[in-house]
Amino acid sequence: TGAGQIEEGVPADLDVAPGVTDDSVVIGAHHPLTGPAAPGYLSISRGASAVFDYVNEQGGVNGREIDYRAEDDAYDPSMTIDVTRELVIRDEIFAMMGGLGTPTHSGVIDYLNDEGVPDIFPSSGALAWNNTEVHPLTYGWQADYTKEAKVQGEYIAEHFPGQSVGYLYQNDDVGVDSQAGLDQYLEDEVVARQHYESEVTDLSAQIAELDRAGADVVVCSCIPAFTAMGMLEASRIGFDPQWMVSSIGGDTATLQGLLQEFTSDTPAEGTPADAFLEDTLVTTYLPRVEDPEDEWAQFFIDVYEEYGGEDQITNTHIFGMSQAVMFAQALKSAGPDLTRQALVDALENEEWRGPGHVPFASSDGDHGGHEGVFVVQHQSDGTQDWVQEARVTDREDGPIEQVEGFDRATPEELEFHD
Amino acid sequence: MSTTTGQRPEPSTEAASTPPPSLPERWRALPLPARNLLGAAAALLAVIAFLAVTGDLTALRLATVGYTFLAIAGLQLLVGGSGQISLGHGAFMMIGAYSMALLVLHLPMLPLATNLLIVVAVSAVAGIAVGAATARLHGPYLAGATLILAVGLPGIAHRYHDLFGGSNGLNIRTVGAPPFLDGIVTTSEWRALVVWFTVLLVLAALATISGGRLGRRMRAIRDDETAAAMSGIPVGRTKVVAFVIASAAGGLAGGLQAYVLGTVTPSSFSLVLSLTLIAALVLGGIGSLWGALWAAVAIVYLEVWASDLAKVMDLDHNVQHNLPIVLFGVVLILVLRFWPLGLHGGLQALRNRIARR
Amino acid sequence: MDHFINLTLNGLALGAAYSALALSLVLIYQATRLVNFAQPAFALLSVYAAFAVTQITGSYWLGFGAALITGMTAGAAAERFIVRPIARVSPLNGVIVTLGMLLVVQGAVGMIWGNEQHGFGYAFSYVGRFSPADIFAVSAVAGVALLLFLLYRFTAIGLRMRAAAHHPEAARLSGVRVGLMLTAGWAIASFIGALAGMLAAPPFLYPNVFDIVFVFGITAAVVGGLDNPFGAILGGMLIGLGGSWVSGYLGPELATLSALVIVVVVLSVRPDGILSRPTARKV
Amino acid sequence: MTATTTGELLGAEDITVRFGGLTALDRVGLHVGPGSVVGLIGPNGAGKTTLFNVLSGVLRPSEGTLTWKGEPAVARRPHESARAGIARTFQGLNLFPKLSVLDNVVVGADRTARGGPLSMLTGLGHHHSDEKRLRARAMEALESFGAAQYADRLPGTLPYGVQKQVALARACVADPELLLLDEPASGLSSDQIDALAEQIRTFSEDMAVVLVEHHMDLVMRVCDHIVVLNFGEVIATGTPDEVRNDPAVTRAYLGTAGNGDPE
Amino acid sequence: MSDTPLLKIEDLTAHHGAVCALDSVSIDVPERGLCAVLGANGAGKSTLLRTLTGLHPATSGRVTLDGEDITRLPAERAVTKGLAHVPEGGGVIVELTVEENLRLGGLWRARHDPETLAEVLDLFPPLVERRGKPAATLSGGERQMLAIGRALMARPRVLLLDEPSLGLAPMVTEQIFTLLGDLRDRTGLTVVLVEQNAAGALGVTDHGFVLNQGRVAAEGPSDDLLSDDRTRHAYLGF
Ligand SMILES: Nc1ncnc2c1ncn2[C@@H]1O[C@H](COP(=O)(O)OP(=O)(O)OP(=O)(O)O)[C@@H](O)[C@H]1O
Ligand SMILES: Nc1ncnc2c1ncn2[C@@H]1O[C@H](COP(=O)(O)OP(=O)(O)OP(=O)(O)O)[C@@H](O)[C@H]1O
Ligand SMILES: [Mg+2]
Ligand SMILES: [Mg+2]
Repeated sequence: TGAGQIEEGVPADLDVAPGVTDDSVVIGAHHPLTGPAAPGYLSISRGASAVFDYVNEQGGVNGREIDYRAEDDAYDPSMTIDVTRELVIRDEIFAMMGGLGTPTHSGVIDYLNDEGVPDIFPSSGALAWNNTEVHPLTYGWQADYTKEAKVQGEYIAEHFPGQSVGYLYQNDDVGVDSQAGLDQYLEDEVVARQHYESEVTDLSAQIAELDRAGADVVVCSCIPAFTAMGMLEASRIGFDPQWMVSSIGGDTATLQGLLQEFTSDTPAEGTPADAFLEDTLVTTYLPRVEDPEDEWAQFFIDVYEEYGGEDQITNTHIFGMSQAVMFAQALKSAGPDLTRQALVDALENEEWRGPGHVPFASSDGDHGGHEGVFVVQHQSDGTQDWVQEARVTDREDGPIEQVEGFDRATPEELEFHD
Repeated sequence: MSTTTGQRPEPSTEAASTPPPSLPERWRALPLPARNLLGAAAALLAVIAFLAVTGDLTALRLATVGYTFLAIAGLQLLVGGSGQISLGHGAFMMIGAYSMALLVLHLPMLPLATNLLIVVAVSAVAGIAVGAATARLHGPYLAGATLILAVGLPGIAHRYHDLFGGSNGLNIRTVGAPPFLDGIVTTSEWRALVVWFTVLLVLAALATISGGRLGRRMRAIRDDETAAAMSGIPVGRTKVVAFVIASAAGGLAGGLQAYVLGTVTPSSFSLVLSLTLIAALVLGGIGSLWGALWAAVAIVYLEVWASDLAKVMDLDHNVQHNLPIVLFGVVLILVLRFWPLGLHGGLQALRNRIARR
Repeated sequence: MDHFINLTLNGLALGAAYSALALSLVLIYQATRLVNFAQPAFALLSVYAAFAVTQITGSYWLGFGAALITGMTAGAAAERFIVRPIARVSPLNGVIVTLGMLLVVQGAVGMIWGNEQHGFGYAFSYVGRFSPADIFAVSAVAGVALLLFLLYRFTAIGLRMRAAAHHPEAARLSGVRVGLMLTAGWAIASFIGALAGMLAAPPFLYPNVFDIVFVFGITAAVVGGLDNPFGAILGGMLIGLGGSWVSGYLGPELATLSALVIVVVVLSVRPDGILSRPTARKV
Repeated sequence: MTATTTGELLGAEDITVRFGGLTALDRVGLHVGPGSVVGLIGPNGAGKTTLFNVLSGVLRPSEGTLTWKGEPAVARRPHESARAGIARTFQGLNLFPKLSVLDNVVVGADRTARGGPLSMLTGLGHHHSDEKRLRARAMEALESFGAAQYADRLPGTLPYGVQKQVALARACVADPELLLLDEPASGLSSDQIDALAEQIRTFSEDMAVVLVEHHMDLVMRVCDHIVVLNFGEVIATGTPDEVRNDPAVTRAYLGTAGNGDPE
Repeated sequence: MSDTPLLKIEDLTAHHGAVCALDSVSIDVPERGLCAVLGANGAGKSTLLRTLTGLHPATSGRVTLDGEDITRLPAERAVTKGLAHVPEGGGVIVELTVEENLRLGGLWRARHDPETLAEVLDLFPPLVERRGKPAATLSGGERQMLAIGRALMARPRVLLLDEPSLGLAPMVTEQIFTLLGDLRDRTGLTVVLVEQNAAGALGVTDHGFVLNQGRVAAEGPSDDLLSDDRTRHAYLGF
């Protein structure tokens, strides 16, 4: 028989509860905690960890403390496989929560599904996660890149009609999926498409080309470091476009921290950090630290203050914290007789009411996670204005619709701990 | 696996020595390949026994040790044998891994053995190209050129996104254990067996090469190119052959890795991998295939043990995450400081000291 | 044409950083015959020291000084206490132990300052196509190369250092304190390494910030010829320019490949780098 | 010169080698017949080693022709020369420092192995018998050069004189047709030099020898024919007696020590 | 010997691993002495010189120079005490130019010493044209000249020569031997000469020591050794 000819396997038994005792439940995750990819992603597991500590402090979920184990895979897929196996076989995790990265998570998604380990909320916006036929136990989290890009494209087309647009994107599925959405609205306005490789930390050629092509608006489908680098590079050559940044790179708090450190205390005649970010548009679906009016944002800031590390909370922390809250919520709904089947049932039937600002899909053959995004604009004083309410769409060429009647619960209302 | 590649003048100390004096003699009288194959068969039995008493997680790690061992053994022949220092061995693993993945994806009907043979052929061809381009280079120049090879090659995977899948790479699924073994061995155990069978077979070949005439030619070139040439050894060709053997072994190791892990991405074949391979080689002990084995074990298990240790110690996040890296570095420094011939040399010295008591 | 000029200027600016690292490698190589993988480690340590000092004192230049001193001390200490006893056994062991130090320092930096990114500024304004910061980088590198060239070629101490590196025994018989010279060589080279780090780190600082820059640095040193500081600069500029042009015209994913191509082309014509001397007589 | 081109083993004509501005060899000719012992002498830096390098293929001459058994051989690389039957020792010995003494000599015998590339790669075919034979042969050579008891040592730990014997054994073990000896007697004591003279005479029964040497008594004793180089040019050739009495040679090279031993 | 020796070696013992290469060697070298150390291959001659300058550690015993104990003096200090050593095979630094090699020899004394440099170059004309060339390009004999020249650049009180005639043309050897006598007479140089060429060495020295398996097997005025058939046959082989 050929090495690549596989028969269908038998579905795994879900009426089991490994890692669950009367007073604890073990869950795992893989994150880059060291190595070149660690900066920028490290905060996610820190945030999640803080929320779980908070939850445990409140008495846990259905009487069980959550034992959250985030393992380091250094963003190397071969290590992801090793740590995932270790989590599943040795630590006997009940579920995987928030495994990070497309290349990394792709390597274990089959394994997790084969072994019957619920694969909840992978931290990546790849379209691949939402494929209930092949991966029934995988539940997506992030608004997928195409949906997000469609909203961005529509916004730009509406608010900057006739202006030239340039794309700056990471050369992987982020770039591919984003362009698929953007092009639906901006195809004719695009004057430059520039990409970067995350291994090469230099954007000078790309920004110079965007400038030369005369892009008035630059859509940046980048991770935070490259967003910041792009902005610095642009200011270096006196290029001042309207920036539109996706949620993955739109952690303005992180960006501001970076730019602050960059400009302070140097002889370089600097621009204040807020000036770099001024007017920048960001699409996102989660609460933001810049929005302390928001109950969830306030809640997260308080929790991190109490249970987090020394570092300053950013929107990346909130990413992990929101995951943790929603996971805990599902666990709560699964009831005291916890099995994997119970968790899956809870996910399929859950009525999601936040912390995200958009509806969340985890049922009916749609495991797409957050279904849309809203748009904020960074102000020179460091605050952010909502410039467009949340909108949802599909990942094909369907219409974009305003979110109606999404009833968001407050942290007190939401039942995610005892 | 019992042959060492020089360094010490006495080239072989057989591991299994038994009291009746005729037995070692008869053993020695066997041709080299026969001895090495018998050794490999014995080692395979040991692996099977080990698999029988351990679980699935160990099976995966054992498979990892297996292909890493193979990659380092190839490097051993190149660096320890012919004296060419390559910092780009990961590049060949990458070539092998991608070949494997592409074969499984596009020609799923080919059996695994065929795939492995093709992988060897492809990486050997790559080895010829690289070896021929670098045959005139010495020392740090060769090191620099191979280093940039390891860093540059992933660029191709990004460039030809459609074929190689860009930074997300390729995911493959391969068949597990044959039906008649259902319920006896798990998929992981089966994979580990396939890996070790292949690795030991190739290792027997490598041991034969390095213990025989070709190995001696390489060591002569390593020591003095001109004198080697004046003994009738074609220097350039032999260096290329060393490169080809090493790259074929590296490529095969990569192919096995793809088979075991089912995923191939550029970020698995980073600079760090190439540097780790050569560092581990020296750590294990240059000049001996045993050294390659210790090196592989060290690569796989140091990391695991260190992160377990870090977890037990309940440290600050930053400290905990970075502890494995620091520990690997510290072990490397300490071993080289006190056992200049690496773990193998150190273990041998220990054994000698115990034997003398 | 405009695009070409842009790319060229970018390439030169990048090249300055590569040159600086290449220079520090060449210097260590001249002083010890070792390719020093710990170079980025010392650079990293130095730059983090600068970061810390700048945060405390608020002065960039105090940080700058701290970086240079840290680099120098770290290099000297590493040579004296770690590398010397090991490299004596075999040069390859010496190279590998520098790799070990790189791991230790990267990890230690992560332990102390975390693996998160920090912003890290330039010495002078970075604004402009060839900005004051770039000019500073290029002139600092060129000036240092010249000084060191003079030191190595024309002074007694330079002669001692080279003798110690090439043939310790003969050097000792001529009264050269070999150990001291090796330590001095490492101190100087790590000083340059720290300088290179300060030039190459911005805008961001994190434990792996020098990985790729360092690879390009080695490549540059090899292309230029490990025995010649000017070779390091030439090599750095070639790699910088090549990378920038390829990146701009063909795509950034090929930037590293362009360095590979440069290495292969140059070394196949001149196996010991562009500015190397004729190869030594063997018999 | 043994100018008979017929039956000549090695012929070099008009060999010129330049290093930058320096002409190390200037239209030098050398002819070696089978079984003859040719001495090549001259002051330090005269170009003797350089000529050896040309003859053995280590160095490509800037100009000139080389023939081997009447065939042109100018672009031959060192291993090709070796396979054709030229062996040499080096002024700096160039033993393989990390190979045992025995292995050093086995490498020298490598070209007598019968197995091809495939046997080397797989260890099959002639490999096993080759290995046994090469070792036996190397051991024999070591014995005949009196170094058998050092077979397992590393060359660096041996006294210089023993190392020289190992180097000789490595060169002779494969029965070359032409043996190029670069200062084999330097560092040897007088009785060792006597023994060496004996050895060279034995060699010349089976092979031709070209000898570069500063020990005049040895040269005068064993050579049939002598070529004298000075500043890259041949300044005299002839029998030992002719050369010894050539005033140009005395002036350029021998000095008062001209009449034999430096004693 | 009448007056107190300049270089006094007492019971010097040294090992290479388990091999005892020097076994209680005692040798006195008077000021202005020209002294030959002879012996078969492996007798320990090179080890003796290397132990004197500290390149090889002494296991036991004592070496004094002009009354000062230099047994454990590090090798780099030897030259500052006036001890210059031309090691076996020369030890030329092939990566440096000829002139740099020479300058290196004189570095410990003064920055610039054009006179000595000129003298040395005078002695070895082949080196003059090659001053600026890397020493790697030199022929074997030229390298040996360079090594001796470098030692002379140090203007030593005691010159230790390990087989200086290695690879040198007979005329040059003769010239160097003559030079040693000259220097002794002009500058008061003391010489320890290790040679295989026993007859030649005894011809120019005034005292000789014969080593055999690490021990002093015979010693005496050079002329006596030359004419003593028993020692000659037993140890010197001519
Ligand atoms: N690669 C080279 N580059 C420059 N000059 C060289 C090179 N090789 C040899 N020479 C010069 O050519 C001349 C001849 O050198 P060669 O080694 O042939 O001398 P030789 O006759 O063997 O002398 P010796 O008796 O001292 O060994 C010498 O002056 C040497 O400096
Ligand atoms: N590095 C070493 N390791 C082991 N043994 C050594 C080493 N160097 C020298 N020996 C041994 O020490 C003894 C003395 O050697 P040494 O070199 O001093 O002799 P020598 O008299 O100079 O001989 P030669 O005339 O050949 O130069 C010899 O038996 C030699 O084998
Ligand atoms: Mg010569
Ligand atoms: Mg000696």
